[in-house]
Amino acid sequence: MPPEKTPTQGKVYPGSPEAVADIPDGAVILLGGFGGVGVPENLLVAMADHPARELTVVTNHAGFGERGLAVLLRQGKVRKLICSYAFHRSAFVFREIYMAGKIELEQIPQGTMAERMRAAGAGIPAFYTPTGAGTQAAESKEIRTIGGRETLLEYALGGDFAIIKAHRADHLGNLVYRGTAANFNPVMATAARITIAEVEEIVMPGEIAPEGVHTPSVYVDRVVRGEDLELRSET
Amino acid sequence: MPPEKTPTQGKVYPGSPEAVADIPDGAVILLGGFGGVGVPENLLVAMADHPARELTVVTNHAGFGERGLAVLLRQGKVRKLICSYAFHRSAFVFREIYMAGKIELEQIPQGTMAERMRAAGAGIPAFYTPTGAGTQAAESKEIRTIGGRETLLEYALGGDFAIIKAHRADHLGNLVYRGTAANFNPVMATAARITIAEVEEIVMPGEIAPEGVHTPSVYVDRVVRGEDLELRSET
Amino acid sequence: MSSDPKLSAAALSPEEIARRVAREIPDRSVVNLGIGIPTQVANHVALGREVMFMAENGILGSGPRPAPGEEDKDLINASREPVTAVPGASVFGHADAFAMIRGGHVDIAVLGALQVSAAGDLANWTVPGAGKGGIGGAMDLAVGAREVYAIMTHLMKDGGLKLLEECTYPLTARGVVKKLFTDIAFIEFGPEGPLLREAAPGLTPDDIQRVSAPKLILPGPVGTYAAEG
Amino acid sequence: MSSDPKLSAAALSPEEIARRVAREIPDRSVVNLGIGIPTQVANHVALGREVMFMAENGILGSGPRPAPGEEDKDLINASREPVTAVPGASVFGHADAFAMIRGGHVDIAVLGALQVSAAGDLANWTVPGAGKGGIGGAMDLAVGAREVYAIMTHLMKDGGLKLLEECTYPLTARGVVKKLFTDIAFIEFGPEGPLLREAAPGLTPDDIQRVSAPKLILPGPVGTYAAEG
Repeated sequence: MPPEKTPTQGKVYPGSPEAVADIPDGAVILLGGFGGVGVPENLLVAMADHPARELTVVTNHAGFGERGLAVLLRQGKVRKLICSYAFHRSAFVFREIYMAGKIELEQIPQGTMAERMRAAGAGIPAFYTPTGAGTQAAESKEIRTIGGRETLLEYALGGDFAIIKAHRADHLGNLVYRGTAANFNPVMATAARITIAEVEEIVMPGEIAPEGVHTPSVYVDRVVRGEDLELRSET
Repeated sequence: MPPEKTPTQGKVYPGSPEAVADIPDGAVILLGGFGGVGVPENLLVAMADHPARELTVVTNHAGFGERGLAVLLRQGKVRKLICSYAFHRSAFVFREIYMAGKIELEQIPQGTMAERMRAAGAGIPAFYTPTGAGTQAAESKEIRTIGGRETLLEYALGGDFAIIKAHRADHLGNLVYRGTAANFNPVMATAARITIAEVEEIVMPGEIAPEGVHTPSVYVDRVVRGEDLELRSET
Repeated sequence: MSSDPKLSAAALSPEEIARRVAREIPDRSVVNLGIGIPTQVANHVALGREVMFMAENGILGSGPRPAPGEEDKDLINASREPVTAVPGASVFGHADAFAMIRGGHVDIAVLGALQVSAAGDLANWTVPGAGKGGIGGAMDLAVGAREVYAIMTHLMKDGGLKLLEECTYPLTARGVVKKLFTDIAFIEFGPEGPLLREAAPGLTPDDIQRVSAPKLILPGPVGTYAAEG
Repeated sequence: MSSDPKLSAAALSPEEIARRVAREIPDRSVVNLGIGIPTQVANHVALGREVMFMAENGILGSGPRPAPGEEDKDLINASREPVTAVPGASVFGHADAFAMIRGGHVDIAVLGALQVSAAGDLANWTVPGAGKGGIGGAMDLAVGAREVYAIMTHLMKDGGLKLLEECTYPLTARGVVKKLFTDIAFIEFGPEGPLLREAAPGLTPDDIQRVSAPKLILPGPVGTYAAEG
């Protein structure tokens, strides 16, 4: 499905609630962050106050503790979780609702998850990878030996909305990340119909040098400055 | 084939001839540059003085005029050219030897060429793409309909040596490109066993911020400061 | 244009075609311009339209040609012409550029055409046996861009047709042309086939049909094909 | 270690294992360290060895843990611990990090193991029915790194074997373990099977064989397995 048309200017939204307001029931959401770093904390808070249900969430892990993604899980808003690491001991909220049969889980290798989203963003409908061959990850997958090596056929994994975090944006939606806070955010930006980026600061176009842009503006539809930059859900 | 072991320091070579000295007959060479920009001019001059023959060269186009790649073509050192655009009117040297039956040509779509190298660098042995479906580019390719769309199976395209150009390097081999001079250079850096980068300046590790690195050091084996930075072959 | 004096007299110049195409591009589009007349389109997109031009050699936000002497040796478009970078531009390598194109993030590719078929097939990269041209990025752009605009003269120099039932030249992509701008007509491609939207001043739908192989659908009144609306 | 007092007495501590592994890493390697004991290996790689550590969450050139109060909220390793960046480090996103890993650009992955088989199969991500753990990046690292070093205790707490003919836990990857470091032995995997290279001080090859299911090959004199060489 082609991305929705969005202005190349005026991408800056007044706040997180406005930026997520049109996410409908049943949406597939790509949620950035890894190990509590690069998490769109304020957008997650807005999602907790937003009525959308029956969501599919694609994110690295099943949340830590009681905040962030765990709030949405507790609210019963997530129908299915696609992640690489489900049963961290801190993901007790997820474990509880999973054990109660209230959520569907698809656990996939982290690199395959990243590459499947990269494929969605890059117009590659499917690819072969050696990751997971001969393991549970190969179950129900098409297997093909290429160059003497067993590989699995993996399909592109796109979303309706990407909810991501960056350090800096300009008004056009160009993004810059800091340190290891990029993680899944740049690839998710490319893989969703609508990408919503929470950032710490917003600058004028031209303040980010062309060579310094990490995510080009074409991938970003909405930018919001995080209301509380000290929030840490550890999602 | 795994990349050869190369020191993470001491990647700086004294000159272009030394940097290409061990390229053997029959090597597959990935040659960066597009439209005369981002071309490793001094490494090409060194290749003209280097005896290796029977080369396969992967590069965007078949050279312009009489310099750069055209020298190697004229010398009869190139057995096969893999490119996206062969018959530019300025590629008269290539045309001449091609018409004389002295070189093999594989012409592939530019995006597919880039993606096949990206696949080689990323450990993806093959992928499906809609590009070229229903055209001559589909000849002898495996065809598969995915999501209602006809696609072609394309295989990873790696090389023995990448000969590339960057703007700046540090001693570890981190690279930075300028403007549209990146073109094929970053993807080629990932796709060869040995990557040789000609640069305009060499700085100390740490002078390039971690967020500012375009090609991480792990992809670069040799760095050389171009002897004559004014050279323009338009290759 | 052909030897038909009526058609020749009515035909738009390349610059007029470029101006007409520029008018067709919606505000806020991301646009890739092919070599030739398509490149001229950028000159006619008015300021304030927020159109972003991207080129497959790795720039999003390319701006006008720099003044002589102010060229940056590292900044060109896919036609190898020096360009500038607008505020908010970004640069990247070929793998990322074609990920952007193939992934459907470019709204419009404006491409030169050699032939276009009734089904919107595009042939634009080579002439059989001529040993000319190359594929370049055309196949990727043709399948990747959300809409393809094609530009060509309506007829060959010898009067041969270029809007055909089936292309006879090697194809670039099947069924991708959404809008075709020739020197005498603007034709849109729907599921039913080619729709004649506009004819150059003084030409009738019959005049256009006479030099087009597929049956042209007339969805309504045919407008005037001109640089200015 | 198990209830066998001879083995328990000889067993290396986790820190000693980490030091032994650190010695095994060749100079100038690019190394990914898994969660747990593998992470400790970095502490024992001497300066000047030019070893670069990369983590799959997007850093090449991670350095020691920062002093308390000097942590950067945006800089962690894959074990979620704060790190520093050495001069010449680079950072990137997950797609690029796993392209680096899967593409064979990481020399060594040091991974914790739950079980290892005679053929070098690795099981390290979950225990059946326990509802614990996750795949994470282990499957990608196991097939992508040029060499996999595995670390585990030689026996389960209840004395059960972990070096098996075939793994009974869900696999991470087949035939990937090149070197196995347990608390009592260093075992290498060749085409013929597991080769016993070193046994902890005071232990004989028979002692190691007794707690290993596959037949251990003795390619030559068995060295002393110890933190310092």
